[in-house]
Amino acid sequence: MNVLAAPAKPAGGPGAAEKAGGKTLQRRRGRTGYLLILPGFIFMLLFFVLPVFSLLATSLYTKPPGADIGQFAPALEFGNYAVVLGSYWPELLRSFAFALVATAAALLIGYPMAYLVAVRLRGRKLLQGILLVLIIAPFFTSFILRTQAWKQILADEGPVVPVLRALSLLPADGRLTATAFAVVCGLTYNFLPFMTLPIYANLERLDTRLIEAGSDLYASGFTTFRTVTLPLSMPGVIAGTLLTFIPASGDYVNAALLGNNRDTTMIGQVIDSRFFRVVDYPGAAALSFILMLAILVLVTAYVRRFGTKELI
Amino acid sequence: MRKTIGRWLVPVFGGLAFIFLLVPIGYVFAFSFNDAGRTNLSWRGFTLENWLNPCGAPAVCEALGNSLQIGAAATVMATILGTAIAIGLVRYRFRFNATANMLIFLPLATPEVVLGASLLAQFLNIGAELGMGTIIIAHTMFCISFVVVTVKARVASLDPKLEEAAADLYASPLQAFWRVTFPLLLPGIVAAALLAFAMSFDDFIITNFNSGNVDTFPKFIYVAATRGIPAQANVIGSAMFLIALAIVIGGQVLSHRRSKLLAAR
Amino acid sequence: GTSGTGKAAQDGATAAAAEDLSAQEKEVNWANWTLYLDYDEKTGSYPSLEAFTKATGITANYSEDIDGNDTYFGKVQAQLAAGQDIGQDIITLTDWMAARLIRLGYTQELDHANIPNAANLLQNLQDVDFDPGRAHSLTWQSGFAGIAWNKEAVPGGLRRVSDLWKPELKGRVEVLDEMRDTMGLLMLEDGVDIAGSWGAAEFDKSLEVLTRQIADGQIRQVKGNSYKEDLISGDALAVICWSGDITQLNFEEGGKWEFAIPESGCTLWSDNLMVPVGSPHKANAEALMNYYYDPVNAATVAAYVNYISPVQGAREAMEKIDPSLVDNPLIFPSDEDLQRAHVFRTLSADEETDFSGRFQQAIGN
Amino acid sequence: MVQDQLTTPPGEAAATGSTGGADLSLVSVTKRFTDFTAVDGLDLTIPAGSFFALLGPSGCGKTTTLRMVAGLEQPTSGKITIGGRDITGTSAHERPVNTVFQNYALFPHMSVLDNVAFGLKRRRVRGAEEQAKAALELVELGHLAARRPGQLSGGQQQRVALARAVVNRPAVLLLDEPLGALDMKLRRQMQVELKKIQTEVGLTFVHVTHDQEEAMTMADTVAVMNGGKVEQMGAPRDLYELPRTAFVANFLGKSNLIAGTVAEDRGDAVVVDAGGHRLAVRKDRAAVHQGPVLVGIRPEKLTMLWPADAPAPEANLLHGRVLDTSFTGVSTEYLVQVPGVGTLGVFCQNHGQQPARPGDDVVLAWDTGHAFGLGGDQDSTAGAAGEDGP
Amino acid sequence: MVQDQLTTPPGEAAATGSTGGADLSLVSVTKRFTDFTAVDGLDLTIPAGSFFALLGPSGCGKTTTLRMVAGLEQPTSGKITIGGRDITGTSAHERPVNTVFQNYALFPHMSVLDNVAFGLKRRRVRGAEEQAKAALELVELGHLAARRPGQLSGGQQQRVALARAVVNRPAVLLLDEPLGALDMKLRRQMQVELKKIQTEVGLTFVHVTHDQEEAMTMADTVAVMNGGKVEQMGAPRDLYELPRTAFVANFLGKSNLIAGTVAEDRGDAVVVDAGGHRLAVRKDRAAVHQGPVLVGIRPEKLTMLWPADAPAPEANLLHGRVLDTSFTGVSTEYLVQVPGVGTLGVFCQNHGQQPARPGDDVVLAWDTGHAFGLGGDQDSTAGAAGEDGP
Ligand SMILES: Nc1ncnc2c1ncn2[C@@H]1O[C@H](COP(=O)(O)OP(=O)(O)OP(=O)(O)O)[C@@H](O)[C@H]1O
Ligand SMILES: Nc1ncnc2c1ncn2[C@@H]1O[C@H](COP(=O)(O)OP(=O)(O)OP(=O)(O)O)[C@@H](O)[C@H]1O
Ligand SMILES: NCCCCNCCCN
Ligand SMILES: [Mg+2]
Ligand SMILES: [Mg+2]
Repeated sequence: MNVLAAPAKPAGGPGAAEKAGGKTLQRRRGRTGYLLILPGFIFMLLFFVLPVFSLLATSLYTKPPGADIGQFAPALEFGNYAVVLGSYWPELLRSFAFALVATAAALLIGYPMAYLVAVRLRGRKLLQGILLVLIIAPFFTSFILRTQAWKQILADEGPVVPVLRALSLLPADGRLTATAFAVVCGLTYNFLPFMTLPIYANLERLDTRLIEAGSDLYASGFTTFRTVTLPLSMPGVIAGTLLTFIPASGDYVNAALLGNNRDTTMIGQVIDSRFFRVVDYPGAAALSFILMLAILVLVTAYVRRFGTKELI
Repeated sequence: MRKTIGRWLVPVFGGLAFIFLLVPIGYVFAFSFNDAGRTNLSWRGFTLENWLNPCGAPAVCEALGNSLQIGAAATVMATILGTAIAIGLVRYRFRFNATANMLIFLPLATPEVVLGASLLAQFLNIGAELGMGTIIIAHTMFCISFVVVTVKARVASLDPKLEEAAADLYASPLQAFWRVTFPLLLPGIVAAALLAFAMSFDDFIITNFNSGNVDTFPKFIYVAATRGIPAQANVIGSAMFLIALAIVIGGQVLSHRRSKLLAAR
Repeated sequence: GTSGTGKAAQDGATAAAAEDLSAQEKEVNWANWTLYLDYDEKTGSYPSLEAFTKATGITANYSEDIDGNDTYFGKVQAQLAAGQDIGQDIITLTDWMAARLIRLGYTQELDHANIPNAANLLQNLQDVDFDPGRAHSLTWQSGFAGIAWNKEAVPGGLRRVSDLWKPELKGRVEVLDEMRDTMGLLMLEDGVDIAGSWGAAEFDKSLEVLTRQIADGQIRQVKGNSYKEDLISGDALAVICWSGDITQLNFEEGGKWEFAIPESGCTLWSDNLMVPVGSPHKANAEALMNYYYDPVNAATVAAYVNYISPVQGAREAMEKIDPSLVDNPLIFPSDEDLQRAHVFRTLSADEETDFSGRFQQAIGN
Repeated sequence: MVQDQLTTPPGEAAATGSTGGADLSLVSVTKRFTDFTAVDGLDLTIPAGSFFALLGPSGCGKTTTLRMVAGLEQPTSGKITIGGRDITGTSAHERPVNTVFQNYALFPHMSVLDNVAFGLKRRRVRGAEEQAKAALELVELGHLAARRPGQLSGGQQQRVALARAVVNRPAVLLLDEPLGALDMKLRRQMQVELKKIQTEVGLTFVHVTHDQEEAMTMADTVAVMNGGKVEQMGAPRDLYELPRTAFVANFLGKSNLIAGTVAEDRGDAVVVDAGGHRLAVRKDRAAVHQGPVLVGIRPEKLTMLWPADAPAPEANLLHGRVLDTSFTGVSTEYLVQVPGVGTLGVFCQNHGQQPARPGDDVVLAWDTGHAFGLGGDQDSTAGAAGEDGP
Repeated sequence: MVQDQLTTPPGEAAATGSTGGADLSLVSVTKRFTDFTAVDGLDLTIPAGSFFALLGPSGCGKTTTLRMVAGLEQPTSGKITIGGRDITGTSAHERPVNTVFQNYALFPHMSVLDNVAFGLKRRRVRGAEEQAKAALELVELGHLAARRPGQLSGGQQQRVALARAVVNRPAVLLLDEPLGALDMKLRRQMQVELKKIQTEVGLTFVHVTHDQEEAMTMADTVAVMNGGKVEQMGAPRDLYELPRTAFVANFLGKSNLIAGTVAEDRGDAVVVDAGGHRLAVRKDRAAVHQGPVLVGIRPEKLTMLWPADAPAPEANLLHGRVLDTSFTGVSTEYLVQVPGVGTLGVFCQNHGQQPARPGDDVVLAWDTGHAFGLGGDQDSTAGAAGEDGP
């Protein structure tokens, strides 16, 4: 399974690779190309680009004096941005902080999983297949059911907290749910497949002979990992971190189910409540836009820094 | 000594990661056998009742049915549109190549709340009735990018010489596509479709914005979580997991067997 | 943009209601709060509803979709504004929210000819300012918001709202995301007459208490009706909650909790049945309302949910159903209790936006 | 669309091996890529039924030429005809041409049999399976018909690719370095089979290769390409014995090219002065008869003698000293330093003679009839090993 | 961990080219995979500073042997020592051994310079960059230090791989078919450079190749492996001139092996009767002196004469008829059918003689000193072309 495979460049074998790479990979011009991409792009235009523009328009609306709940007038009220940013920058920062920690945790957990399946179990097709399915199959249990299960497992009266308390790993009145810790755990857990799959897809094509070359050149196991395996799997790592970080920073379900109302509120929750509870469409739209721009800026900087144009 | 640690570190750590991944699913599975009341929070005794009567909480099955329909429709649409884009982008040159790639990447870089909210704004603007249709459109939209990314990798690794060989062997462009290109892309397309279905089936946030009064399985559970998730939801969650597992493992075993048989001949 | 919603809302008032298909489609869909209708755990069904179906031939689909007024409004607002069918023929929302819906034209006008029993509506509920003549709404139940606690964990019980801030309850307290109830109780504790003419200053003072308790981690979460789940799981030991819920919980989960009206008083509210604008089953909805305005049926519900019935004659009917409940102060509150119960004053649209915005921000939304 | 002859049942043709190919001709064909002319006004006529080899350094335009014939690339200008019919504008699947690709390009998702039957089925030939089976038997792979290409060895894959092309009885069969990836042993074996099939089936083969020995042993006609043009074309032995340019002399085998100036005209020969040595070249073997000239002589045509055994000083006799020797089994290669001329290579078949050692003084002699003369204005290393190297 | 000598500054060593290698020896090394014995009780001693070539058909265990020396595979039993020190149990990164992998295995994410400096940096050698630069100069790639491997040609990559290994001054340098993927021209060129580097640097080279000519021109010692065992080992010329088994005779170049029975003992030679022909073999060149025997004679050692020119009937003279000829440039190969004996191959260097044609009757003669005798119980085609084919 080649899920989320970010195409890796061939490692540059001699002759053969050059030949394959030369004129044969030339791209054609022509009508067929347009016919192929047009339907999809029209769809994306209608249901992604246009909506984003209407969101942009909405974010500049004003509430005319005396208007009732949910009634706004088209305008160019850039002040909306200042207002929501002024009130909600902490949630924005927190979202990024949580997403960052969750991404790091998912990387720490997902990389060994991917490595185990892709490299250590190479050649053992059946076992590889089963483990790969186990990585995606949680999607079918429903994200919320699993999060709810975590909530129960980590509840104050659940199986884990009393044990931790007894072991003094948690203070007597300590708890796991309704904490930032729980929210980050939930994010880590729920986006783990998005981290693992691209790394797997990359490591699967890792030429293990390069690892051997590393050890042949006096690099110990860990050094080989650090200097050879990891750098080579960077495209996968970058794809994985992006696919984890982006949805995690916009998520609100984990914070809603596993968080409290104090130090776990994420920007997604705010956007949701601005839309649905406060019925402040311009504010919600402005916040959405700020979130999108912030992510784009972060992602661009990140991709520039670690270089990979595979995804974009 | 250090070598042994190194040898075992990855399997042990990776194994723990898998356990982490599976614990809540185990919990869901276990509580599908709970003799639950209106809430399914505490263990009240073992029963098979929920499994024998999975539609005992009728809304669950209805929501599941919706989710399956939506998943199927969105998967088909996203897979067709996305595969076409992937082939087009890899094999053809366009003047606006960079823009096209950006257009595929942007939805991936947009948080779900934003996608959901903007699409909702759009639907309201054009007065579309929220329901199955709008959910399917929304799901198709966010699945396309994943399909493109997945299939693109496959197309890129496909040797264009094979298509040339087909043309050389009297296959018209259409025949070359169906007989050579498509079957070779199929594993990538299947993987993409599987992923698309999984993501559609599991989506809550975007769905919540655009679903109107149609319940999907995740949405049902999110709402039910406020009043008590019926044990039947656990049954369905577990069953879906097991079915997905069985299908893919079954496929794996079959192809494994077949390749063994072929090799043996 | 989303102005469409606003525009549609304005048009909505004049927009023709959906065509009534009640005659062909013998069904009615009803969205309600959890713990708000008699429930038989053994069969998993709602007995009074089944009786309704038997009596009228109309199938009732009951869903406990409403966790809070704001969340539910958010969920359906867009469709209501567009005049679309939200899949519900009756929705059950609190006075102030009912006021908003009616004002925005999101509801259909009731045909009282179809609801002869509406005459049984208690006198003091008949002419409310948000719906003169009850053209769009009928009260479902009324109740108090007070405090409740887990009897094992808090053996001494709680008497005042400020008892919730005891150190031993740290992190185990939950309050409602319903601004009027949570803020109402806090303001009452601060000595404000919530029905009277208070202003932003008073609101802010109590909001600060809330903010501090959330910030200190005293309050675990701010929730809608789903606080019920946390009481059961044990995550919450003390809550601001709605009166009847606790009785039902005790009935279903074994007597662990106790409800009280705080010393400084409690809020009094009513929830109202309304037919949303896109509903194609208005006549069926009216039949259902009529059914529950029959005093006997009203008493049957009240006997289970333990909320204040708005139906004249329910008390008499209760005598026959369960005489022990005739004196239940939650169902038939004493004058003394009613004295301590206050209705949160009506807010102007601007106040509404302002206060609710700040409340949401305080509770971390 | 497809030529008539393609629809004659190939089964019979295979049995009789007599369909034969068709004349392929390219008339001033040019292919320009954006900024590069890969093929430059190429004229080429390949008679029906012949085995034609196209040789040339990497990048000289061999593949491009083949791709234009196959219809996978359109010429920028010029005309391509097969059996007299202009096919320039037609697309690949309409041409009576098949290709055996360098990497075989077998369809990995089909069985070997389906691969071979592919072309027949596209043309809706009846009995495709049977013909495909027969073609597999021809390449002795009948027993592997059910396998996937991935389960075959390189040599087997090559034969499948061949069968897949041959089964269609194309007018012209193009082979683009199909043996390039094989090790030498397998390669020699494949050469034999390829030649056998060509003889049996009698198609027109156009074979691109980097391997001169391969070209020379297999082909009826060899063309040496350089920079998008044909430098020389003819029977292998003619090209080898009498190259017309330094490039061909160096590219096809090794040559010692000695620069000099024509000093004397002897009527049927010229005598060249090279660093004081006098070398005779027959006029019919010399491209120029005056001025600067390159005298060429193949290493195997040189006889190495001990000075004592050398004949009296005369033309075609060079005294030198052995610099290096290397034993390759069949023969030994000597590098001999000749003052005033440079280093010459000499091959001596290992017949048991006493080998010379580095430092030994030797005399090199050759028959005048073996030398050849080239225009002296050329780079004497053109086409030599390393010229197109890294 | 790493041997002392590895820490002597390689910069100096490179300048003087005098560090030298270390004796590598394998003592009854066996490697069994689950169900297959890839290397079977191998004994091998490779003297320090020598260029050792390991030859053998595909799958005979060459790579496995090298991998065990490098520490990438653990032997099932047996011992490996370098310079007398047992390294059997140590892991790859602790061994004073470097490998030039067949596919080069260059790190694609590092510059050429970083690739070359990798090993030095791992051992925290000071001045790693400078040494790496020097090594790159050695392979004449100094100007490409900043490139990525993907931007190099195959030949350049090969040289980087070589520099990356050589720069570490390993006791032993393993080369696993590093030239396998190159075309012949480039290959010959690389061979020269490889040999030059080995001579300059003086390490112990163990070179695995499929190409006998390569092995013979480059190595001091050649070992021919077959089925996990060494069949014969020695100087290239010795192995070629006097193979001890049919396998070696066929695998190293071509051989005509004629089956017969010893008919007569002449003291210093035996006379073999083969299909009625009498063939003499010197006793010191015969593995057996009685009973069934294979008489071997290399194609280039055969002289082909017109019957008229043949000497009087005597031993070592066979009459036959030419079946086929093929011109390869330098020489022509004839297949001659000899009644009672079979088909023999003959190479004739193209000296300008009148070539025989198929159908001509010819006489083959050879010097008794060139024939060799092998035990007659062997398969005379063992190791011949095609034996390990598809
Ligand atoms: N699509 C293209 N665009 C630009 N230049 C091209 C293209 N295809 C081929 N070329 C150039 O045309 C020249 C001829 O290429 P061609 O493939 O025909 O060479 P070749 O003789 O087959 O070489 P080789 O022996 O290496 O296969 C080369 O210099 C190549 O770089
Ligand atoms: N991991 C393994 N498991 C089982 N068998 C193996 C393994 N590695 C190698 N073999 C077998 O061991 C034998 C020797 O393999 P090896 O790679 O050493 O051959 P080689 O001489 O290098 O061949 P080549 O010239 O083709 O590279 C082969 O038959 C191979 O199939
Ligand atoms: N369980 C039924 C609770 C009903 C609560 N209604 C909301 C009142 C808000 N003031
Ligand atoms: Mg080519
Ligand atoms: Mg090998």
